[in-house]
Amino acid sequence: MIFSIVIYSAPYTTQSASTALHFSKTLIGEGHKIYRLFFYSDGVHNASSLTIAPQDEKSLQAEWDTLIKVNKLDSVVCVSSALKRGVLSNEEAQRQGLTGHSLRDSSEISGLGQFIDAYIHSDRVISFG
Amino acid sequence: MIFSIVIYSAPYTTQSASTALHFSKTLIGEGHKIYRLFFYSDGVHNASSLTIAPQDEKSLQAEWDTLIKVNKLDSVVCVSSALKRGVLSNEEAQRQGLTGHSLRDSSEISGLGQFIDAYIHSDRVISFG
Amino acid sequence: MTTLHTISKGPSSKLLESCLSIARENDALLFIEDGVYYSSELASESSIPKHQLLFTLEEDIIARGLQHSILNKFETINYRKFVELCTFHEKVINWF
Amino acid sequence: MTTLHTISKGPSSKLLESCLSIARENDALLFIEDGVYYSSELASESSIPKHQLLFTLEEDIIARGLQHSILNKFETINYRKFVELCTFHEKVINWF
Amino acid sequence: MTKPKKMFTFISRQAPYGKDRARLCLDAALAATVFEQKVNYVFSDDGVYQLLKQQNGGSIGSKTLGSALEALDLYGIEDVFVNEASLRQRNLNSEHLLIKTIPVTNIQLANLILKSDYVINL
Amino acid sequence: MTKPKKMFTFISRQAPYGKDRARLCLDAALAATVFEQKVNYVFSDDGVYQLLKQQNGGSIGSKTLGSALEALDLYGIEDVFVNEASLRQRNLNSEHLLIKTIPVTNIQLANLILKSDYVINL
Repeated sequence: MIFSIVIYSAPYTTQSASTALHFSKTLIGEGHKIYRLFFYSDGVHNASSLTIAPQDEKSLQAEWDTLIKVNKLDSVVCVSSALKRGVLSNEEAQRQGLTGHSLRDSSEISGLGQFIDAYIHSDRVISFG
Repeated sequence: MIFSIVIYSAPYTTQSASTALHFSKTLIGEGHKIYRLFFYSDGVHNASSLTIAPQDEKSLQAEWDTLIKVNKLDSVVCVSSALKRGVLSNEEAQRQGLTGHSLRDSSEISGLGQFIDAYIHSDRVISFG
Repeated sequence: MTTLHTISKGPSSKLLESCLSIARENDALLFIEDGVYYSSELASESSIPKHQLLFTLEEDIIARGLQHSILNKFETINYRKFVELCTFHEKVINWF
Repeated sequence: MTTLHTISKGPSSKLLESCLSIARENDALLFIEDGVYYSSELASESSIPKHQLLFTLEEDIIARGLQHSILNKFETINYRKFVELCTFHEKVINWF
Repeated sequence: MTKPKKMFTFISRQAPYGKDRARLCLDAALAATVFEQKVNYVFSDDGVYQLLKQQNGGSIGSKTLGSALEALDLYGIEDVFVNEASLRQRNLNSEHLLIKTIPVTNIQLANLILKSDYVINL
Repeated sequence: MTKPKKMFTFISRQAPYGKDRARLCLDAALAATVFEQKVNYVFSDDGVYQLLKQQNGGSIGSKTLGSALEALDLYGIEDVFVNEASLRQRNLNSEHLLIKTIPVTNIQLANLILKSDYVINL
C-alpha cells in the first residue's frame, strides 16, 4: 500500500516524532511504499542539520536523514513553518544574508500543496502530533 | 524587585513565549530589575538567529534580542536543550564542523546551574510554559 | 504569606483541579492564555474555586472575544496588575 | 467500512471522550504513546469504550512499565500489527 | 473528462491563540481548495471557541483567527459545520458565532466522516 | 559562617516519555544539589507514573526515566514525596514504586509549599 506520513512535532520535546520514525521504518520493512514525509509546524525541526545529539542518545534527525536517503523518500518541510522556525535551505539563508543553512539536503522546502497532494496520492496518511 | 524569567516553549507553536515577552517588557516598564532570562527545553528557539518572520507578523526572536540589548539583560539558553535542538553558538558550530551558528549574540549558552542561580538571586522567578 | 497561582490552559486540561488540590484558601489565582476560558460563562464543566481571589488577564480575554462573558467572581486585570500581583504575593507558582 | 482511531494522550486529556463522541461501534481504537495509560488498570477516571475493538502498543507499554496491568479488553500489539491495522481499516484518524 | 473529486473533511478541535493548531488546520483546508476537491470544515470541542465574535488577536500581538475564518467562504468552502454538543457544553448558540455554520449532531458527524475520503483532525 | 540554606521544592506532575517535562524537572533538581540547598522532590498527578517499576525506555529508543530517578538518592535528595491522592486515583500503592518515597496528603503538600522558598512546578 502507499502511505504518507505527516509529522507535527519536534524531536525530544514530545515522543511523537520518534513514534513516526519507528512507524515509517516498520512500513518500509513490511514492504509498503511511502509517497511522502511531510513535516508541518514544529515537525520541521526533524529536518534540521545543526543539531548535536547527546553522546548517549540517538539523533532523531540523523535517523530520518538515513531513512530518507536509503529509501529515496520524498521528504518535504512546510515552507511557512520552516522559515519562522529557522529551518532554512542554503538558497534561503543566502537570500536573507543569514549565517548558514540549517535544512538537511535530504528534505526540500515546499508549500501546503504538497500536504494535500500527499493525501490524494496515498492510500493512507498517518499523522503524528 | 528582582525578577528572573524562565521560558519553556518555542515561539509560534504556543502562546507562552509571547506572554513571557509581554510580561518581561511590563516588568521593565514598571521599574523592576530582571536578573536573568533562562530559556529551557523548546524555549531555546527564542534565541535562534536564523528565523525569518512572515511579512505581516512580528519576529518574537528579534523582539527578545532588542529587549535584551537595550536593557543589557543576562540571557542564558540551556546548553543541553540547545545543542539537541540546533541552537548553536559560533564556537560550538565550528567545533562540530557545522554550516553555521544559530544563536543570537545577545544570549549565551550555559548549564542548569544558571537556572538554580537565578532562583537564588531573584525575589521572584516567573515561568512560562 | 500567600501564593499567586497562574493557570494557563483551559478547562479541557485538568490544570485547575491540580492547582486547587494544593492551593490554600487565601491564595490568589490568575488565569492567563487559554486559562481565561475558565473565567468565562462560555466554559464547559469548569468548577469555579470557592475561596481564592480570582483574576483574569484582559489582553487574553480581548484576543479571544470573551469580554462580555466574564463571570462576576473574576477581576479583569492587565499586565501591569499581573506584575503587581507577583510582587504582592510572597510566592508565585506557574501552572502550565 | 471501518475506521482505525489512534489515541496518543493519556486520561488527563479529554482525547478519548472526543474520539468516542464520533467513533462508530465497529471502529477500532489503538492507544499509543501516553495513550497506553488508558489500557492499564492503573489509569485514573478512564471509562473504557464498550463497543469498539481495543488495541494498545506494546513498545509504549514496556517503556512505561505497564506490562502487568493491561486490562483484558485490550489486545497488545507491536508496530507491525499497527501497520497492518492501518491497511485493514479503510480510514485512519489520528487523535493527538 | 475530469477525475472524480475526493472529499476532504477537516476537524478543528482546538481553541485559537493558545496553540497554533487552529491556524494549521485552516491553512491546510485553504490549500485543499486549490486542488478543486470537495472540502468540509468542522468545528468541534474547544474548536468552537474559534467562532466567537469580537476577537482581537492584536491585543496579544497575534493575527485574529476569527477574521481569517472568513477566508473559508472566500475560498469556496461552503460546508462549514459546528458540533452542536460542543456549542451546548459551552453555553453557546448561533448568535455568538462569527460566520455561518451548519449545526450537526455527533451522529451526523460520524456519517460525514464515513462519507469522507480524507479526514484531517487537529 | 555560611549563608542559610534556601529550600527548593520540585513538583513533577507529568507522565514520563510522552513529553520531556519529567526529565527537565529531574535535571533541574539535580542541578540544585550542587548549590548545597535544601531540595524536596514531589511526584504528583500523572507524575506518579514515573515511579512505576520495570520501565524500559529502550523499547522506544529513550533513556529509562525510572533508572534516572535513582540519582535523586545519589545526589543526596532524601526528601522525596508522593501525593497519596494521586497514587490512589491510579490504583497504585507503595509496592508498585521503584524508589522510596514519603506519601503525603494535599494538606501536607500545601504546607511543604508554604515552607519552601522556591517552587518549580513542571
